[in-house]
Amino acid sequence: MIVLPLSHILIFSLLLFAIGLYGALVRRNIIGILISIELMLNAANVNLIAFSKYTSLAPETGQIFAFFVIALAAAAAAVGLAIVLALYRIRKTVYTDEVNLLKW
Amino acid sequence: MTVFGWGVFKGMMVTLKNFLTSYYRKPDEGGIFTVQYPEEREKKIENFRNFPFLVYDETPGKIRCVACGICERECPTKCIHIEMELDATGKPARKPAVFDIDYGLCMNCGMCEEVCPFDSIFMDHVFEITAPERQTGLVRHKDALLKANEYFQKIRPTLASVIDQKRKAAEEKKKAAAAPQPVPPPSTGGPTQGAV
Amino acid sequence: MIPPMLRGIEFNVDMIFVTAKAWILSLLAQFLPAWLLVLASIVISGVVILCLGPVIMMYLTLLERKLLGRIQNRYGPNRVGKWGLLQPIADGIKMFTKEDIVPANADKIVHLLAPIVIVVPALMVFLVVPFGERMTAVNLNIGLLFFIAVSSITILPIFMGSWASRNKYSLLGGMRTAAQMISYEIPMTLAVVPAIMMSQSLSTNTIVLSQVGDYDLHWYIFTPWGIVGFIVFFLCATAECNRPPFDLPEAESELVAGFHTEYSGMKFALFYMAEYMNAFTLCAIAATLFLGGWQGPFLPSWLWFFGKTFLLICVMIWFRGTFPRFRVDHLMGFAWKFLLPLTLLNILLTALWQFTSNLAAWFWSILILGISLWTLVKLNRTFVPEKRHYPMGN
Amino acid sequence: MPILEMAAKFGVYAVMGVILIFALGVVTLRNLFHCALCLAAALIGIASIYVVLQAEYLAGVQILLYVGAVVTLVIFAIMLTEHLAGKTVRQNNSQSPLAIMALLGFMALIGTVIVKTPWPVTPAALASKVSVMGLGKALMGAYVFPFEVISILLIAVLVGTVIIAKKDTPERS
Repeated sequence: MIVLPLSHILIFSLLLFAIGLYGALVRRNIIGILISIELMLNAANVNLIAFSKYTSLAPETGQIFAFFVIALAAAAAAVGLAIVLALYRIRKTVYTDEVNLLKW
Repeated sequence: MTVFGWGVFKGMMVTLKNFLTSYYRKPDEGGIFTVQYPEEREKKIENFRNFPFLVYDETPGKIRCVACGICERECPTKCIHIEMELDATGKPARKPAVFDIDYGLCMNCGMCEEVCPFDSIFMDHVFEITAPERQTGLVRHKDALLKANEYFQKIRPTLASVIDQKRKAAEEKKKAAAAPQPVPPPSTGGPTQGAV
Repeated sequence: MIPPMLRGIEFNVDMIFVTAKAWILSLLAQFLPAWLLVLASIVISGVVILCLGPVIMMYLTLLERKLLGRIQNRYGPNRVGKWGLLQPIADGIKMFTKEDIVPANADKIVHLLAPIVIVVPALMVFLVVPFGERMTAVNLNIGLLFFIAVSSITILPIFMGSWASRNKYSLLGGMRTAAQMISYEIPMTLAVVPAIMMSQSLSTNTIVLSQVGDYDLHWYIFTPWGIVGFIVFFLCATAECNRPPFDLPEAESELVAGFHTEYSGMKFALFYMAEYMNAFTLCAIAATLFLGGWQGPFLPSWLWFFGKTFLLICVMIWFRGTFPRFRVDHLMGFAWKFLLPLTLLNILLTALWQFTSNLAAWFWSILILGISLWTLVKLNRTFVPEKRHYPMGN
Repeated sequence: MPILEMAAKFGVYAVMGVILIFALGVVTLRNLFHCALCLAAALIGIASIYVVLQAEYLAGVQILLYVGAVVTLVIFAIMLTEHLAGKTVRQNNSQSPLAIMALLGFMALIGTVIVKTPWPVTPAALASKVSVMGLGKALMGAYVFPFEVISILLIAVLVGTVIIAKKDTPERS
């Protein structure tokens, strides 16, 4: 049974979150942004599980929260990509800075 | 009322029946009729035709072919090449000097056998023919094509017997025509003389 | 003196492989430190699976060609080896020596990665399959979830293969395969739920153990929900490994070879191997879930397991010999509009089955099943376009 | 078996490193398809981290849902929108240096918080094992309300996605 110090896992998830955030801020392609958001959500999940494992709260809470996060992330990805498809059909582009007019 | 899935079930039963019967049924009533070629051989069918060959009666010298060239003209793939033999005086000797068939080109159609008026060329049963080189290796010259009448009777008994009777009858008729009038001068028999 | 590993295992044919492994471990125990022994046992199981997988795949191809031949009234391959037994080895050599063509503007890395990534899940699934009593490679208590999760990964390499070969046919094939596999994965997962509900656990071993009973009448297939679950699971299994009648994505007549059009030689062999190993593991899991895994009266347990799986594989081959191919919309319609509602109803049936007595349960469950099948068939009445009349007369 | 322990711990750190590399790949690669594949690899890595933290059930769900479904969805979207023209397009907009600096500050802040605070790690919690049965009971017991709300939300999302993405062909008469 491998026991890691809690702070190591938290740093790992922080790094993961930072990479995801960097991707969301910097990327021009909408699908790229969506993927980075998935990464950020996963970093949050790792945190949830780490805390539920190490601290003495009811152990299942972390995992159940993680389930809901996964379900919501899937829902968000589905709607996000539907919007991207609709946008691509109308504007033939998926790059954020080309879609800056409020009315088209 | 079509029960859902009934067609599927019937289809499966057909293949299952076919699968099971293939083990014990005999070849001709629904079983497996595959012939394992090199080990087992298909039973010989008389009229199976493959590359042509020339027939001679007793000795290779008495070849039936008179080099008339009809088969050469009729051959669709033009794979027969004949040259008439000239005797000492330069007159055609009604014998082929050169008779080549390019087995590489021949498509076993059997036209030469049908058009030959002198029953001298027939289709063989030998089909396993190989040659080291494609263009020239498969050309058969006269001596390779010649086969005895006995061989012809062996591979195609019915046809051979019909032809032999016909030739024997022609033989008697010619002998009868020639024998009773020894008196008249031989010149009248000139044109039929070549019909042998 | 029996070495510690061997104590507690009765020596009979059933335990032959378990004793073999324990004996090897006891041999190694003399000169290996304790912790290395743990690794050694993992390595042994791993090596067995790594050998078992490809060998099973090779002889599945031969079995398929033999049975198909017999269905179509001809012998299968019988030239190489006694009854064609060396044919798979000949195929293997052919596959290795064939030239490995990579299309010009293909995406080199992903083109290379796709076959590798498709074989890994195919092999990983072997971990969870219970080959016999105490012969599961890894006794995970989330065995079935591991199986479903790993078999859902196979969609990715199919995308990689089709996208990387930059070829319209493979892209079309890839999209169709992915759509088919996703839409058949859901009924398959839901068809598994009744077995989990009844055996109260996800681990494949406990599922098999919960089907123990006198005269083996306790197999799950001998219950109304078991029959429906088994049929749905088996149909989805054939669809999941792209075998006819659901083999539209790699239909030779339409899409050349679907997503593995641009593959040749060793890479194509890997795709081919992954497909057959998927077929084997899906049949094995179907046998475990519904046909009582290694349960059986006299023969050793692993013989029962391989017999049942062999039987299911023959049924898959039988499908191939019988059925024409599904059309795309029928394929999808069948999964979403027929199998999915059926499995949901099946879960309801198992729930009710648990609480009522045996006899009455049979009666009303068959009643419900009959009504639901009838309504589903009515709902799925295929849309028949009105008769087209030609102006020039027919 | 101390060696096994130490080797396993080293293995976990290695896996974490690999995940971070794949995550960087997701963010920086030019070809979007490669990004999606790196995402899949990172997610499988994270599933293995869950196994290390003894959340096997969640690892299975993560692989099934994320790698099986969400990444496939993303790849479908990429295939439908990415025209194969290989035009080299600037992947990142101009604010990347600014973003990096902001991120470094953010990481430094959170990092110090993580390292400094004494987390209430109790050995009892480490020993407690979450069984799948326990999860089921909790989901059906204390968390049954969010469970139902999530299912309603997912159905709403299902319908919404189809309507947004459906090509609005003019209704045939």
